[in-house]
Amino acid sequence: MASTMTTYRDAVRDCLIEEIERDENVFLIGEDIGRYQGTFKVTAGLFERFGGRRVIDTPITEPGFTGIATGAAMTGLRPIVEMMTMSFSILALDQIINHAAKVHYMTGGQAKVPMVIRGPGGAANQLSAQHSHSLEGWYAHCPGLKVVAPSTPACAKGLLRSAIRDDNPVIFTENPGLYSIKGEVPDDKDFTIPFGKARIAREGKDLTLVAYSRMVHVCLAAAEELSAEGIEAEVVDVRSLLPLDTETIFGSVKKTHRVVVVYEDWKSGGFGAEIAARIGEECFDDLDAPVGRVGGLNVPMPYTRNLELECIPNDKDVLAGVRKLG
Amino acid sequence: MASTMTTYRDAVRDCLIEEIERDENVFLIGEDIGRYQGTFKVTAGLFERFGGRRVIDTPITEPGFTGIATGAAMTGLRPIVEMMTMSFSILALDQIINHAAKVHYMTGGQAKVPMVIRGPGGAANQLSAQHSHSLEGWYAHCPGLKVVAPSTPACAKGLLRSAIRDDNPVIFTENPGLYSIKGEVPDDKDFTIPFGKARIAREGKDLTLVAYSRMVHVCLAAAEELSAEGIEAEVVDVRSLLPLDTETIFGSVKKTHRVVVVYEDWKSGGFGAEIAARIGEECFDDLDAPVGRVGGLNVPMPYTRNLELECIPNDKDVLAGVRKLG
Amino acid sequence: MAKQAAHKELSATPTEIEKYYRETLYIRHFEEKCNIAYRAGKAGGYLHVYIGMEPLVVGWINSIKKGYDYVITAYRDHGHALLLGSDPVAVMSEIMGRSGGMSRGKGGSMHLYDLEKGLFGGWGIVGGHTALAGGLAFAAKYRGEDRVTLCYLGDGAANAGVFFETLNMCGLWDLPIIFIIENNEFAMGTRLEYHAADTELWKRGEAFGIKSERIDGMDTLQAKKDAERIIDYVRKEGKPYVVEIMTYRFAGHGAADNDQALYRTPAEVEEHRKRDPLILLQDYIKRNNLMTEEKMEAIDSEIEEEIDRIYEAADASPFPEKDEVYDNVYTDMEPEKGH
Amino acid sequence: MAKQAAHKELSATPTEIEKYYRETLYIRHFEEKCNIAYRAGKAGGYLHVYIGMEPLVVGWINSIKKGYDYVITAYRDHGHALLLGSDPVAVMSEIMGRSGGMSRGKGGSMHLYDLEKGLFGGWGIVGGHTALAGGLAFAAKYRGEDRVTLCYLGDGAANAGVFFETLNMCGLWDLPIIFIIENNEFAMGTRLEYHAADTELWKRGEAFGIKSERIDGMDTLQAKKDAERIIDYVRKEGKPYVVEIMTYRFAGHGAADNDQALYRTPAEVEEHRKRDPLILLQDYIKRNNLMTEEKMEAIDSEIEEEIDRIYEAADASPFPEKDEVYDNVYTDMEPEKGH
Ligand SMILES: Cc1ncc(C[n+]2csc(CCOP(=O)(O)OP(=O)(O)O)c2C)c(N)n1
Ligand SMILES: Cc1ncc(C[n+]2csc(CCOP(=O)(O)OP(=O)(O)O)c2C)c(N)n1
Ligand SMILES: [Mg+2]
Ligand SMILES: [Mg+2]
Repeated sequence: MASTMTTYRDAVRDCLIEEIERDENVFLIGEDIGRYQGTFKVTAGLFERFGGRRVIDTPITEPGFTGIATGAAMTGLRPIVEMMTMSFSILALDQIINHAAKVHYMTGGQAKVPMVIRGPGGAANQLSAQHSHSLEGWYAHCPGLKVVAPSTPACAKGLLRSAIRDDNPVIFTENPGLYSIKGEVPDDKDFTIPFGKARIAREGKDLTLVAYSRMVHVCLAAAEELSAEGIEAEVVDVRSLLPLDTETIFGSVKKTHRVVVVYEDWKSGGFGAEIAARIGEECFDDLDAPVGRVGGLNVPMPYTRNLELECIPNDKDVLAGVRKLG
Repeated sequence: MASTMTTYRDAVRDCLIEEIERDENVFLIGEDIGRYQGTFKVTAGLFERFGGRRVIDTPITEPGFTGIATGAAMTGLRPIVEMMTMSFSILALDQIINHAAKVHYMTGGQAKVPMVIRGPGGAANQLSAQHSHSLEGWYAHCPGLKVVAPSTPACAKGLLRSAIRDDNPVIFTENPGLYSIKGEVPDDKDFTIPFGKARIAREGKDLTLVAYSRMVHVCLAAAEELSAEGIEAEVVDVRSLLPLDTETIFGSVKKTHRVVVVYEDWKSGGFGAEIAARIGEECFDDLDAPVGRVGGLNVPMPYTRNLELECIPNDKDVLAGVRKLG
Repeated sequence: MAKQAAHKELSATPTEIEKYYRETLYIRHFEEKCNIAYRAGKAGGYLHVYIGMEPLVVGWINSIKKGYDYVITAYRDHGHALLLGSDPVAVMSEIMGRSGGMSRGKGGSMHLYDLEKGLFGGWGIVGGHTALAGGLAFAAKYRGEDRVTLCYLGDGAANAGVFFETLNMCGLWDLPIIFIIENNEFAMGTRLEYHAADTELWKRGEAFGIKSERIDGMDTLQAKKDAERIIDYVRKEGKPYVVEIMTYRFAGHGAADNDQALYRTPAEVEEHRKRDPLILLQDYIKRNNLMTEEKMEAIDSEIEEEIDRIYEAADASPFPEKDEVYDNVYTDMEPEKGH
Repeated sequence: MAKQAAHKELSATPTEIEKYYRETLYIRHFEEKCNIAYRAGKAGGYLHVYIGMEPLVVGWINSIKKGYDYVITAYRDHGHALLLGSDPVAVMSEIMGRSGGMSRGKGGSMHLYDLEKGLFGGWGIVGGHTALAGGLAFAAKYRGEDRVTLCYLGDGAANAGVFFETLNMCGLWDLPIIFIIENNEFAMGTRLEYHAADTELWKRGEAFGIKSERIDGMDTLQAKKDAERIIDYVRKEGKPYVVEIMTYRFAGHGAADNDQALYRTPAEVEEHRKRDPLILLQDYIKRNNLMTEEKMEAIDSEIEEEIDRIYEAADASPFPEKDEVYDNVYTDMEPEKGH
């Protein structure tokens, strides 16, 4: 299958372009995504290319424009909402989880909300406490939503296309640290990756590392260091938190008997706890050690760089988590 | 210590009265809590008794009045915010987790937010999908907040007083199903229960049931049924989710070697997952069976009663969870 | 003379008048039946009736293109569904949580939806639906259709932040929507004066350059005329409109509101009763002798009996099957099952 | 003649004028230094300067009771801290993330706080702080104090729902607060016309019965006069006020905004430069020959050097210790530690 070396940013952008061209019902809406090209430039050139009908700049009103997108979706349009950063989606949570996620159920199936909410989640670089949230765990707790967090350009494109073509509201979290990474991305304009299918990012027999989004790369780095010590870690890229591919996760754990779940979100109460709890329930007899977890520090994100770096898990923290298994 | 038989509702109400009288800085703010006496009548008579300066009716603006309370708290006042139902606090989440919970950190300790946010959390009776949320798990995920969920009148009074006198924002979740239960409550106007101390609601040697709020009573009922079969379950009433008293929880598990965590919130991603994950990590060698979980069904709350009852865990569901441990 | 005067006053044909009279009675009896059902334990949760506010639907929903235009409101939504032509048995069944309900019992009284008839809910979060309404109007404009969206909201909801955010975008983007503020003078137990800094809520539209006005909502015929005028403007101009309609809530906030003395006096209610929409209609009919007393009473009991039949039919509908609890969470998959 | 004209025009004493001139220069040079620090990698994250908007703090903060009245704003907050009397080295240190910072490096440029001086932030969620501001004013009234709260917000923030919710409660409860809408014509890359249905933002206060007006924000002396008048009114009447101040953002949105061509032309900026507050002040001083060219330049370089010293002092401050990461999460306990 023909493919092209592409950045994560362009993989997302290309998919947006292809789907806008493919389906008249698809449009983009968000803050500074048009004339300003998007704060992270993911929508660069799209306003010029498709005009203000398909690429809509909004006032700074996350609850308002998320609700407007939801209402439009209820009539069959397919809005793609950009949150300038996922942190701001907190303001729209009521619209997202109480309206968009529930109306299909409350209507007994009459209404559908084919909407994607996308944007960078997690810490960037010194954006401080109010701009550095990882919210995918909260969303993955809400029935009615689907939640994906791709780690590579190819996954980003394949999962975004699935999200845009999905008839349910989908939370698509990118990560500021991933936009510039490169990878081969299939050219096929219908290339999709189904939800609920995890990816083995690295094969290994001694230990399993479970992660999603940018933490997959942190785990891969840690795996290389472990390999130097003769420990072969398997890295499972969850990709989709809701639905969650427990089959692949459990399969790896049953093979390696030791596992550490890694996530950037605050450790306590993060979605990694759910993954760990499920492994503990279903793989009890296969585990040679407790299910380990490595998460972000339980503090608001500090501004100054040295403290910020303390908060975000890195390869050394993953290694420490592995060592703790004993 | 002298005590009086009191309902959960009056325990909360009495504490509000005592603290309003004790501290000039304490005031109540919320929707229909004054002239209308509060939808669940927790503030009955307080407007007449203390007037509109101490008991404030607000417009329907959760973000606005929560922010106003937070700003007032930053000057040293001690607001007690009533959410008519905790479900509506979703609208104020940005104010709560991004402002109230973080300002102490962002100011490097300059600002304090001595505020309590209280109200009924969880399902009542056919209030449907938008009014039946259990949000304590989300709050317990946020550094800067403290989160308590008392199950008895005495706990409600002792923990609420601690919350009001605490210099940090505290989420105090009640439960619609608990307001009318009765129990002995100490008369002492300074009776407090410290945060981070779980309570052994029932002693047992064969199995541990971990729960909070109304689910403690569901577990106690299940424990009685188990007892009839000769299985003595210990019921740990967590009481405070953040800080969490893992010492007591682990202590019980190390004694019984089998545990089921029970919570009303959606099972997947609920705070029970965090509790289960911690037990799995710290009690690995003490467990004779996987850490079991019993949670609410992963669906928006349906209106009709028979389906609603399907969603909320009851004693039979707890028994089923216990049996699954094998 | 009288005839002439009558003729002058007459602003609708006798057939129309009879239609409005029947529809008003229909809603009135339906809502009374709902309250009875609630007290009988046949309906649960929160249930809010439209008694006294009928002209807001009789006047307005009769002025739109039913099934083409969009209608959305909060939880006080029975009248909207009935006038849009939803099957009344399905409406009552939903309120009673039965499988014959519009949402098979999953929504209940607060969450009535009939998308085919143009009813987009039925929402429980005060103010939250106003943004969705903006989205309905946005979609009509996006598709180049001349659909008008009617968004009903209460006086209390008119304080919610998301409403203002939506007003701004509707004004900014010229969306064809009418925000109907049902000013019934109370937000639950809180009187208008205690929740709104300026009690003239229509002004809130003006701040966004939106045509806005306040009108009376007790006189059905007047409501109809205003509705036609405003809907026509919005459809032609493709611009938003804010209309504050002065009405009154004769019932309690909801069926569970059992102490109205906390926020109003019987005298106040009596005063407003003088302009009860049903009474105004009856007076009008008599004044212009459009019907005999006998016929009016006959219609009344005819409708009352019809509502009884609807109730019986709804009550005969079974509750949903237990395993339906997992249906409709997603369009294409099931959630993780079990406790 | 010229003298008299000058005298007529003169609305502040020479000492005052010199003070404003020095403060304007101080902020101007401080902000330029911040941009330099940012480009040098000495400051990170988002950093937003006040260049061109100085009269909004020089005119207003000099008109309040410093340390008694409350001031709160968003992330464009350096000027507010400096004029309230915060230690400039602590301000610069915070911007550079050092332990000498007001928040020991935990807040950064967007989150400056100095509660003792009456500065309550420094907030990053657009519009979010307006509700907190209402709370500050609420507290003053609750305690029966005559403190006034100044709440600054941008034109873009004036669209946020929580702002309207707060306006309503401030009007409803007569809270002593002034909402200063810094209308610099842009919300990041979005021009006023593209984000506000009615670009006269002051009208948004009127809908809530709040005294509201729009004034010029480039002429420092005019700003001072308006500030005195309005602050005096609010302190005496104990009522809220909305003032929309027309200003202009000469710098990019933030230090990271490197392509202003996306939303404005150099010509537009040049046009506004004619009314650059610093230039207006300089012209005024010359016109009324209050200082010699030499003195003006001397002051300029004196301040520039002072800013350099401040920068050096801040740069000498160490970064916080690693374990401080756990401090200040709670007043009385530590969070769960470790990864
Ligand atoms: C966000 C939110 N807050 C509070 C409530 C509880 N509540 C339900 S109805 C209501 C009063 C609404 O009054 P109004 O908007 O005037 O509508 P009316 O009931 O008069 O038709 C309140 C406070 C809610 N449903 N949603
Ligand atoms: C809720 C929220 N949405 C989006 C942003 C990103 N953002 C930061 S500043 C800004 C523009 C604000 O413009 P304005 O209020 O006019 O203030 P100015 O920058 O002009 O001073 C935006 C969109 C944010 N910080 N918070
Ligand atoms: Mg009302
Ligand atoms: Mg601006």
